[in-house]
Amino acid sequence: MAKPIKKILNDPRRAVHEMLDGLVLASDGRTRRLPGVDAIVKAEIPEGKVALLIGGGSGHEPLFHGFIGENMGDGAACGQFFAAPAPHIVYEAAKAVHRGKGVLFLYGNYAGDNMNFDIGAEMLADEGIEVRTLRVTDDVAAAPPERMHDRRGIAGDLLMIRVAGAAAAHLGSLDEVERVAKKAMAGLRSMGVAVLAGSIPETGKLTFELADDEIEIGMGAHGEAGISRQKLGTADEITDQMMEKILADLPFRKGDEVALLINNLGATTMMEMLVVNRRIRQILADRGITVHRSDVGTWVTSQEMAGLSISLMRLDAELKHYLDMPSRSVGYSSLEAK
Amino acid sequence: MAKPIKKILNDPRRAVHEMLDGLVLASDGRTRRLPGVDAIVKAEIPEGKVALLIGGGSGHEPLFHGFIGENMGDGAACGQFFAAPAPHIVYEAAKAVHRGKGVLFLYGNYAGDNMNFDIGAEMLADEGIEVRTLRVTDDVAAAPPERMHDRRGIAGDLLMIRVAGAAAAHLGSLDEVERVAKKAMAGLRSMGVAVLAGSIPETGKLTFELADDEIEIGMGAHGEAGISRQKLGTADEITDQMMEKILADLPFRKGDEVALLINNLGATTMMEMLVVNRRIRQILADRGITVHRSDVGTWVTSQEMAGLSISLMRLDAELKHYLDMPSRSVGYSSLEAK
Amino acid sequence: MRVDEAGAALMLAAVARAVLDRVDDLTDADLAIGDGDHGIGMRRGFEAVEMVMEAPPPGIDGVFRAAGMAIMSNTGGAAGAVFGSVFTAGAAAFAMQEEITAEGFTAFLAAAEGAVQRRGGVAEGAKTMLDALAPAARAAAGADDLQAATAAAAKAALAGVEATKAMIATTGKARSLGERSIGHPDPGAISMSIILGAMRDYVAG
Amino acid sequence: MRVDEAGAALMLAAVARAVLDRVDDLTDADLAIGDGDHGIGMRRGFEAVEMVMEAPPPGIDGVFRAAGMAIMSNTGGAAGAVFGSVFTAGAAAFAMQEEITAEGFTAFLAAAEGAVQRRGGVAEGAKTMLDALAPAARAAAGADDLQAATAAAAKAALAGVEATKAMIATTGKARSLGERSIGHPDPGAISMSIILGAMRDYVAG
Ligand SMILES: Nc1ncnc2c1ncn2[C@@H]1O[C@H](COP(=O)(O)OP(=O)(O)O)[C@@H](O)[C@H]1O
Ligand SMILES: Nc1ncnc2c1ncn2[C@@H]1O[C@H](COP(=O)(O)OP(=O)(O)O)[C@@H](O)[C@H]1O
Ligand SMILES: [Mg+2]
Ligand SMILES: [Mg+2]
Ligand SMILES: [Mg+2]
Ligand SMILES: [Mg+2]
Repeated sequence: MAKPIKKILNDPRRAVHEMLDGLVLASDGRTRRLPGVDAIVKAEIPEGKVALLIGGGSGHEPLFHGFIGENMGDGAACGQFFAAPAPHIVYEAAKAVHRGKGVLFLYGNYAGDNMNFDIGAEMLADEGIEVRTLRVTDDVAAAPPERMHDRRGIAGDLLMIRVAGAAAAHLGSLDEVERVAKKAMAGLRSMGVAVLAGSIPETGKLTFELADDEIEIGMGAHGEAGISRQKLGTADEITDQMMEKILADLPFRKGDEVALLINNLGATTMMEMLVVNRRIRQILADRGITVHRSDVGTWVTSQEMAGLSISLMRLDAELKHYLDMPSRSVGYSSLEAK
Repeated sequence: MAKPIKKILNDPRRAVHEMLDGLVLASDGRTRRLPGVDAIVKAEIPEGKVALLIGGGSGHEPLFHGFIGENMGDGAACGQFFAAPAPHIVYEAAKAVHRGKGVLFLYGNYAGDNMNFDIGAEMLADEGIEVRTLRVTDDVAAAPPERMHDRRGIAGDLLMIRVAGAAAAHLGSLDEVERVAKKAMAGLRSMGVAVLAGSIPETGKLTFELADDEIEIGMGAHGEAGISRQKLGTADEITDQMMEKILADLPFRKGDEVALLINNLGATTMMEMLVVNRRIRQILADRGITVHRSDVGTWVTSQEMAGLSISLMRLDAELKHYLDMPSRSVGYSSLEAK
Repeated sequence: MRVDEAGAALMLAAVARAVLDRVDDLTDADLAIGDGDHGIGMRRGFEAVEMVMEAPPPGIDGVFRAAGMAIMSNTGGAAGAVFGSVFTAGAAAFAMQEEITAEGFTAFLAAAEGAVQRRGGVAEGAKTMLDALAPAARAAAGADDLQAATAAAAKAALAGVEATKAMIATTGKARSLGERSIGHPDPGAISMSIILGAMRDYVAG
Repeated sequence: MRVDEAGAALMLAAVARAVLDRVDDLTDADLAIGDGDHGIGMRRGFEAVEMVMEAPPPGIDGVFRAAGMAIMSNTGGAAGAVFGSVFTAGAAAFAMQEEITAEGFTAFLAAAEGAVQRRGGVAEGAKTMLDALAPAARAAAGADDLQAATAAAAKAALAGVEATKAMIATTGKARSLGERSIGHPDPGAISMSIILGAMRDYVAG
């Protein structure tokens, strides 16, 4: 494609390193970087706390490293762009956040992440550190419900990190944190729509091609194929189509209470997300589904990809309790009581 | 330019209306819309509170209507895309937020905004409602220091809304709120750089043209001309050039404490902002300037324009006090203690 | 043509249609030196004028004031304030008048000019619609009849548009361009000349 | 050519250069059905291999293990884990060996295949590098000498790459494409065949 990739960067091969340095500086003392390893950890983690380790490929900022903080991740193992972190990064990050109560690994379900985090977990097991793994599989476009283990993790990551982060900060055992996180995952469904492609800085190539009047419903966070390539259409048509698929999948039912997340894949305007939100709310109201709380913003991106995703998480009293806790981090809510 | 404008919208002429509906829904009860008027106001405003009215043209989301909430604006008067709100919107919004202690108008310094807000203020004066006006003039690229009144308001709007919002929530008189806001404005300087153009939904036309290897330093939030159109260059070079200009303008001096804001003009990745942050911190450290707190995110945009801006606000103990208060809104920090 | 109360409404409806016909040109002119929204802003304003003129309030001044309010409330931006003021402030010139005379029309332009100047805080030469409006007001003064007055005003406004090409903008969005604004006409000046041209055409019948 | 401890390091340096020469092809193959990062990932991994081979640790198994660790720590993604495993797990086949024999090479491929299968959790036919590695392991078995073994392996791997074109991906980023992945070769399989081709060329001298 002819479009040149114009980015404000120095050497693209050093972009992840420089970005992580910039992130730690932006955290104003709330995070630190592990020396010589692409991992970000919380500056202060109390003894006896269950640790939450998140991570994955870079290029989805503010995910993951931007979500280290109060009631969020304790540490993030960071890979290069769109590439799972190597096992030693996982291992070092986990060691750095472990406080004697075990570590929950929480990350998106991709072959590369699964393998690298698993190798890291085996290295930790050799040292007697207990690790549990929860893979985010919220993308309903990736596979039918009976092949849940083939589903990708997309924007639902944020809700999972918030629930698991708050649970890990307040519950005393890895068992309990895992139980809460699994329950959250069981009720989480997402789907995206892509309008324009993003690129990886080092290759400078767009990761897919879309005609000038085309969109792709269900496209994955790295440009993986979705379920329908079609003409642009109106916001209401697109929203209806996505909501239909998301709601039918769990399925969400009358009386359900949900957390709603509308996520910018990168270059989409907030205006578009708000127009979509308006339609989502009409649909949910029609179906008797209540929104307990909502987030509309830029959380899980795919570089300069344009498009958005919709996530719904079914809540019960316990999940609401954790989701209502104030999560704070550079990428989610920079506010910190000074 | 050939690039088609692909946006997820219904009728572009109704986009502002639908967006405002979507925003109120996203606020989960914390804001409401004035019936029949494009204005958003906080759901609950206590009697006897000094009111803060913000506003301007739409298309810069989450500014302005996304910044209505605790320790932020009490109301926002919203225009169409890139067009100041009509006087009756200003008037109605001000009436809706007034609680007997007067209203501070805070908005960006543009001829259209100035005239429309002034007409609104005159209508309010006729009814005995006291209005003070503070125009944000943070863009150092817009005019030399001796023509401060010719400077545009850009991303510094966010810092001003946070300081003035917190002051208006905690100080008892319009005089005092105005004094604090003026002090904040006196120490605020910003500048942007544009990499790709944005468009207005209804015209579908890019607001300026840049060659594939060109950027414009100092470009305004609506595509107004900056101070230098040049080849792309590295992040460090661009940052050095912008910081040179910003620092020299006030000037910021050794020993100063500042708030730092790195703002996404729309389609730029957080990676780029963090790489720039790394360089900014080096420069500030070299000059002996301390960062009290920082925000890196998408606050004041220009539709899908790519690029970023840097803002610095010089702080004293009083300004720190207000800036450290937790601002909460759909667009800034969606967290609300439930 | 004699322009009475009903005629005033027909005239302003014709003005609205003339502006609406040129929306794309106004957009392009504003894209060149401003932010590209002048055309759609004027469309919002003058679509509202068109509607109001279907059931206008009484009095020529009422007709003009209603047009001004419609522009002021629907256009937004700098144009909404200045073109709104042209009609709301200018309307006073027609108070108690049965028809629009050359003197009334001249007084309308003079009042409009004063209002814009006060509101916008700039003089002629700043590359605004004032550079079409002010020469038009001068040209209309002393004309024998309404036809001559509107013709002179429209002609002067068009010349004013031409003159804005040589000016450096010192207000509005174009100000940032400085010397680079030279060579382009001011979008608001174009609008002003469209408005006066449509008045001339209506009066000419 | 006889491949001793020093030769093993030279061979893996040659492998690294071969991979680095093909980075753009790997990127393009991954752009077609994956996320477009396979080329740059392999570059990170095999640049590290090149460096390590300048001062390799003792023993042929040490050389291979060091290569595997370099790949595992620097590549990232699925490729880092599977190609890392090829060398770290395969290295055991060379323990206590003075030179790489046909048997040793065959045992290396078998061990690599087993490790990848365990780690990746997929069998042949899923459109992965295993579809180049597994046929290569079978083809090398029973060869008379190292030259024949590497030649047979490289040939089988290349045929495996061809065969992946007809497969539907059931793992990795390409899985989402389903039937639309047909017609494209698997990027990791291409890498595997480049690696084995470079080994054959090195052994052929
Ligand atoms: N201070 C001013 N006084 C008079 N007219 C002005 C002033 N500023 C701008 N204008 C007029 O407004 C026009 C721009 O209108 P428009 O594009 O609708 O508004 P905006 O500049 O807010 O985008 C300019 O071409 C100019 O004629
Ligand atoms: N489960 C798996 N088992 C074996 N190999 C795999 C598996 N998943 C992916 N691969 C291999 O990895 C290659 C992709 O590598 P790469 O692009 O570097 O990683 P990623 O898929 O994480 O972007 C695929 O072409 C395939 O050969
Ligand atoms: Mg990848
Ligand atoms: Mg405008
Ligand atoms: Mg304009
Ligand atoms: Mg890949």
